[in-house]
Amino acid sequence: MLEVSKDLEKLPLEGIRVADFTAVWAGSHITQWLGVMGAEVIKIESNLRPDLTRMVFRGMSADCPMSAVFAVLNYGKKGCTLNMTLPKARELAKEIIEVSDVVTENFGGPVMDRWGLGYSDLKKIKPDIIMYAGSGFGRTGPYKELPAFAGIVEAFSGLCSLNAHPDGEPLPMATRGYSDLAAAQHGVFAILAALYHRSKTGRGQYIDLSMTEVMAAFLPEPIIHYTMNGTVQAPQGNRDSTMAPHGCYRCQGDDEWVAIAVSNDDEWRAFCDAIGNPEWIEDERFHDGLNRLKNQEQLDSLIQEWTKNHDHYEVMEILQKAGVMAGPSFKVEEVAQDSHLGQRGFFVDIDHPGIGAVRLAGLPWKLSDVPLGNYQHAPLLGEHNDYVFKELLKMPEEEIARLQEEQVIY
Amino acid sequence: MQQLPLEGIRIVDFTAVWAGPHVTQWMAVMGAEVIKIESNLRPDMTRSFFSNVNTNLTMSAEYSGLNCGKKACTLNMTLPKARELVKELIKVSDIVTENFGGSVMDRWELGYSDLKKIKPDIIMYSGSGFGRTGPYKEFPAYAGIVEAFGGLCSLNGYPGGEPLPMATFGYADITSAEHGAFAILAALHHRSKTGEGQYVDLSMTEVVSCLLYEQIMDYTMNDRVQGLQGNWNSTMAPHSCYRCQGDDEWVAIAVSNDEEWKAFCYTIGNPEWTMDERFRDGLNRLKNQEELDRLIEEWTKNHTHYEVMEVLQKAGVMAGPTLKVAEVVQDRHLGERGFFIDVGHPDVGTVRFPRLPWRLSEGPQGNYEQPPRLGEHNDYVFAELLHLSKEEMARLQEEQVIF
Amino acid sequence: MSTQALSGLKVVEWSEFVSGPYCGKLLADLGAEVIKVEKPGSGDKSRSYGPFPQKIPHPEKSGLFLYLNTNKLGVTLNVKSTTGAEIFKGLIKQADILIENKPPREVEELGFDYQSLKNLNPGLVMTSITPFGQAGPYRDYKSCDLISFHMSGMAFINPSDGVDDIENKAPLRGATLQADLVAGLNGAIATMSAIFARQITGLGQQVDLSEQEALASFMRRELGVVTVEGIGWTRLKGTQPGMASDIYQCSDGRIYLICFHDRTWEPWIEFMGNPDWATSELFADMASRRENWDAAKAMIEEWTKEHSVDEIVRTAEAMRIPCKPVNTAKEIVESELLEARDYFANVDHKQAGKVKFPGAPYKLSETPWRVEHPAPLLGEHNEKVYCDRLGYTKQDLVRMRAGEVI
Amino acid sequence: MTMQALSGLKVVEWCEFISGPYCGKLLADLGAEVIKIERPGLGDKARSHGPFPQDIPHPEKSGTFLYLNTNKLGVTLNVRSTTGAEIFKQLVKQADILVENNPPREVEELGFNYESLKKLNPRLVMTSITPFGQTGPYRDYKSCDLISFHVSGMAYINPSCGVDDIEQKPPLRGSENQSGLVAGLSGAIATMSAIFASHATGLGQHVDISEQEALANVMRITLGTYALEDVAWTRYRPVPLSEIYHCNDGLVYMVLDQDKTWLSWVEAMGNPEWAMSELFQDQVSRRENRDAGKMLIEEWTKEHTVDEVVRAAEARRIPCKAVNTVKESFSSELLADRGYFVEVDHTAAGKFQYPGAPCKLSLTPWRVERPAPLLGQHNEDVFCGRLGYTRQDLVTMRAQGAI
Repeated sequence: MLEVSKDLEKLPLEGIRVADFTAVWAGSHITQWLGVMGAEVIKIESNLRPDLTRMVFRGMSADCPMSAVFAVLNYGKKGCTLNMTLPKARELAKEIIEVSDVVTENFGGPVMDRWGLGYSDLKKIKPDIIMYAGSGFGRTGPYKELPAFAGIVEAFSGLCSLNAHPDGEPLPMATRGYSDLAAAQHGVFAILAALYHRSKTGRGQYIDLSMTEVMAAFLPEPIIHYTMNGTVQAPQGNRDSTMAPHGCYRCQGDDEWVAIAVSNDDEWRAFCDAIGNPEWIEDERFHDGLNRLKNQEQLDSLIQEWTKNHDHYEVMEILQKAGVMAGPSFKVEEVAQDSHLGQRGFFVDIDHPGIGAVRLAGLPWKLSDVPLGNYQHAPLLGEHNDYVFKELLKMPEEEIARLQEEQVIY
Repeated sequence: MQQLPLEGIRIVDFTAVWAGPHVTQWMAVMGAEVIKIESNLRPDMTRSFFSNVNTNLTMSAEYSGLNCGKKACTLNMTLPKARELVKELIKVSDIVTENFGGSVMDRWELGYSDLKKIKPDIIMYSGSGFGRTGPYKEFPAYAGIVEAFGGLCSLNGYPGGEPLPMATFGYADITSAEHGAFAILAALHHRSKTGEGQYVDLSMTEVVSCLLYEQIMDYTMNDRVQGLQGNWNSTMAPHSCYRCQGDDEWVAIAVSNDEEWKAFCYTIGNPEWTMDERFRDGLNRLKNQEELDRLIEEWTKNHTHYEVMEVLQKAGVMAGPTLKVAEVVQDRHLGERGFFIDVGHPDVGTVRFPRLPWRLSEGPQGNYEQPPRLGEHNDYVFAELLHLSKEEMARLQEEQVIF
Repeated sequence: MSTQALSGLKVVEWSEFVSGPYCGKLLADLGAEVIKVEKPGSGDKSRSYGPFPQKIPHPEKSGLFLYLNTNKLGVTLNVKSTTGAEIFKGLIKQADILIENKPPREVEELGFDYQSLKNLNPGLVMTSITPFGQAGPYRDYKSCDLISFHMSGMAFINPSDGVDDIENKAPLRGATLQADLVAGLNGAIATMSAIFARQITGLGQQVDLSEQEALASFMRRELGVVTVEGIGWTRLKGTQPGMASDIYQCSDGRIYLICFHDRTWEPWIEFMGNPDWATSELFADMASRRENWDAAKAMIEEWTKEHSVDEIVRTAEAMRIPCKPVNTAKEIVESELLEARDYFANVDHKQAGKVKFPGAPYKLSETPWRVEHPAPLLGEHNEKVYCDRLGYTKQDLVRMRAGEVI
Repeated sequence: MTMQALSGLKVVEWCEFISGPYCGKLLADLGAEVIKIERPGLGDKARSHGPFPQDIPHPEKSGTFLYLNTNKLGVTLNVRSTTGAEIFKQLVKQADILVENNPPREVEELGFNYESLKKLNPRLVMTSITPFGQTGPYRDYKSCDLISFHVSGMAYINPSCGVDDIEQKPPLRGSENQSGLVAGLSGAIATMSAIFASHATGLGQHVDISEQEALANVMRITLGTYALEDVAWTRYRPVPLSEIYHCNDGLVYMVLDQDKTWLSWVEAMGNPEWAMSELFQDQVSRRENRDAGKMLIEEWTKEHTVDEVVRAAEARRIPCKAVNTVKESFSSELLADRGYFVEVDHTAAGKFQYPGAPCKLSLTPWRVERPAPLLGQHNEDVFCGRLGYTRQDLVTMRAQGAI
């Protein structure tokens, strides 16, 4: 278990401040990356409009200060509350932006423009500002006003049509928010590129990210199949057009599964020997890749005859030792407990007010010479109002109190 | 399968010296009946070439090496009657071969157009130094001439040195002869399918150009004329010939990549060379190959050339002794493969000649009958083939037609 | 040519197939100079991997390769040969970033591990993208898209809904190549963060990225719920917390519709003409709707089956109810949206001809994404890089080719 | 397209670099259908071997490959993969001839030795061209042009003359690539002979060609001399006055080995006294006093231009030509007049002049039907068109590295 580093001194984005208007998944995940990398992220919410995900949970009583979803998407950030419906609040927001480097938003429409916080407005008050706008269909084009949820984008972009059992019906993707996270990460990369450009030229810019386009970028093969040959790829599920066996097989135990893929004849021979069926090597039906593909139904059922007598970890060990690709289809809790991920320190322990120590997924990479990153617990609503208004905007106590009364800071 | 591939094919063979007889040598060994046309006025000059053995017009080494398995008859082609007889002979033959220094056959009215009339499906082969058409068609040519003219000599020599004549007289002769033999076989194949004969015109100069395709392509592609490489190679080093223990003993060694280089260094007990900046990789070895060659010779000169081959080949490095002529004949590998065959010889009993360079998995390995003496098969040709009576043959001999 | 966001960054990409190359592509498309190192002969594995025009395999016509390698320089190099290793080091000395996705053991055996390379170039950022990362018990295990997807846990909870006899169905790998693409994307982010760290410290470092983790981190919500709330999570119906959203059959296709929340539920049942069932207690509030969502779905689908995708989507969107048709690649390519956004790139390639493929998913106002040049032919830039950059002669090239070094 | 001499012959060429491909080229250029099998990726080693236009290596622009593979169909196939082996066998089943030049042990390990293949196709003629043949102690040794040239014995007697301190110089590998070319040529002839044998028997057989023997065969005269006269040539043997002479603007090669040519040359030089001395009265004495003779002749030639010497000699029908580089021979009026060089237009490499036919067949001319294939250019024609695989199969096989 890795200790969370409180030492931000050498984090890559130290000194970068982000005024964060994003909420829910796609947005929050962006600023989470920036936060973990050392940027100071100021998440702007209000009691009128808290981040939805603060309420999205189940099993935990409504008075719990923190939902798991919010906790895992917002650590490493600071939180303040501004009632943006009020002109004064927007003034303050502008002041925050003036001392910031990046502004992020992912509203369902051109809300920022309505607030007078569009890129053209912000450029006036902070010429080198980098503004990021994430949306389902982009900030231009026919659907710019449409709200979007991950599932919608996944359906529209073609992902669902490929998330299906062979020749089966389109299915919603595993985790609600797959496209949210994919989009978020492309957004992070774009912001880093813009920051790098600014570090050389001093110029800021506007970043318009469309989730739909992110998903299209993630479907190069099917899309080029169509643009090249006009053919629409059928969903393959666990199958592959050039490899067989290539599937997920039931194992010993309750709903336990293992995935196995054989990419060439050498691996096939190793596989047959490893599972004690050397005679399959000579078997006409399976003796080369083409035949294995033709007879994969049969092949899969035969292989399952073997796997179902073994535990899925066992299968991985046996086959990997023989140089054959195999791995368990992990359940979520198995992922949380997997020794490999554990030893690599994929999970971080975060001490959470009101919950105590929770073990959350970190960010999926290790830097050799930099502390793990900023994993401060996700902010409570308005937790850092003092820091923001007193330290950052240098406002006197009285004024802050007044603004709280006026429900500007609210 | 006891039959030889070309059994039943008869060749009337006017060729002499090297380039020609080597063509029909291949055909004869493969089973064709080759009838060599000579005469006491014009014997195949190789019968008397630099021969220490005899000048009695029977057989020299030159001649023996190129005329196994052939038949020989004598006709004085200067006489019209002789040409008549030859035409008769051609009528019952499949192929006519010649390699005169000029258009002799035409003068004898035995050109392709004439022969077609008497034997429509005849296959006629003409071998010459510069081709039977073009400005030099009347020039005599020797291998050396063609090798010089074709550019071969300009590539045979030591780096920085001068063009040199090729090893063995007749390199261009024999490579041309083999191209000719192949062309004749192709023509035969065509005839066997279509019944059509044809004329084959081979130019030794053009054969040499085929053999120099790399330098020619380099010239046509890059306008570059390659210089002398000697034992070196533009992409490999070490790649040369090194002096060995003993008197004038040599071994050739070639290293084509870094793995072989490592194997080489370890095998000869100089592992440190693999670390040596000068030889670390192929490019550096090429840059420093003179020095490299010197160092390698320091090692080779303490070993026999066969030793060096065995040691290096065991390590997967290319190496082979520079065999002397005598060593070639005694080489155990060629011996075990049966490259040599003992041929009967009327003067010297049996002698050891090289076979043609291939083995067929089935059947006899070819016709290696002893080379014929001048006119040895006159009876067979004139009596059996042309059904001349004893009297007539006697008369023709008096008239020196058969002579 | 105006400068781009990442102009000036020198990248060496020693990577095959998808993960590393996608990382390199993200950098190259925004202006970094990426020199792609391919093995002589067959080159990048993706060259042997379709789609191909007319399904005729050709190393220069692989759609996947063409897409993943735009804007890169291509050289061939056998890094296992002594000369090749020399050249590789020469390239590393001049680079800011090395992207590699080779088996860790292989990299160490070649002596190209970070500890060795940083001696050559202390400023080097070395991004290693492998199935299971540089450490841990699975480090040397083999994997591919299928395995990584399943070992990330994504497959086990896939699909989230929509199959009746799901118990009898195997966990599902989603659309192909997701594991590789996600890994490449995360690699690009991590690489940039290391570049920023270098601006502070002046030193490079190794980025150790695991494909398994990259995908697993997409499940942060599920993982959070499991670790925080201790709730097991499966793909089995009904156990899904959070918002219900589903695919519905229409008269002429399918839609994806979210009408669970009060804000969308009311307008939706109004759109359906306030059928009696919808007004019943069973669906009065979110809590009860969640209890009876199967019933609700069935009823809704009865209605949607009577209507066309078009009319439903148009009206629903007018009511700001999240709803879109379930598209295939064909429809997305043809869609007015991406047309209007000018999203797809049409790239003319010497051998493959005009190919249409996805552009950048983000638009940067100051430094727009663009295709400077199509994917390189195998070894196309050998001369440019080896002669102009490293000072070898053409004759050296000929020799190195003969030695199958390049 | 008119019929060619070898039209209808189906050949599978599983070869790399020079020896096998030249054999295949000889067959293809005369109309045989040659399907060339290359390993996926790098393809034929010759593709990595220059010359390249502007010295920029490119697998489709190697002069060596372009020349050696005209008229062939090209497919890629990894015969080590199960699918690849399957396809290879299907191709062999449909073929008359298989030409291969792979290490014998490898061929056996793959199960593609003749004994196995003949079960698939009893009519198959399998021609194996390897450095040392299919049998004998050196069978598995590695070799290349340099090694083969030296172990054949050719190098030891090369050059035949022209170097003063020859004892100090190593034996000399001649112009490059000769070993492979001569071996390929012998292979083509032997292959055709096996085809004729199969006409009679209906059965194929295994043709075993050894590069070492193919070259040694070129020395058959030398070997004959040794066998018959016990004279073993060396590179510093005395030879008659047939050699290279310096002129004031270049070199000529002149043959003065016979009394006739000698006398007329003496006359050409204006009958100098020295030439009259008994030192040069006959062939034997001229050979003994070669060095003196050469020196004296050169005193004269050095006063004249190459042109003058050649004209003077040829006027007297003395064989004599300038020593050319490929540039001069390429540009010579002779080859132009014979229309020897052919321009070939290749999609990737563009237009270049290639060496043309080694010989002209009047009825079924040699010709370039198509340039050398691009790597895998005919995969679809052959695998789909001929063997009935689908395009999707091609995609799969490519992904699995089988093609």
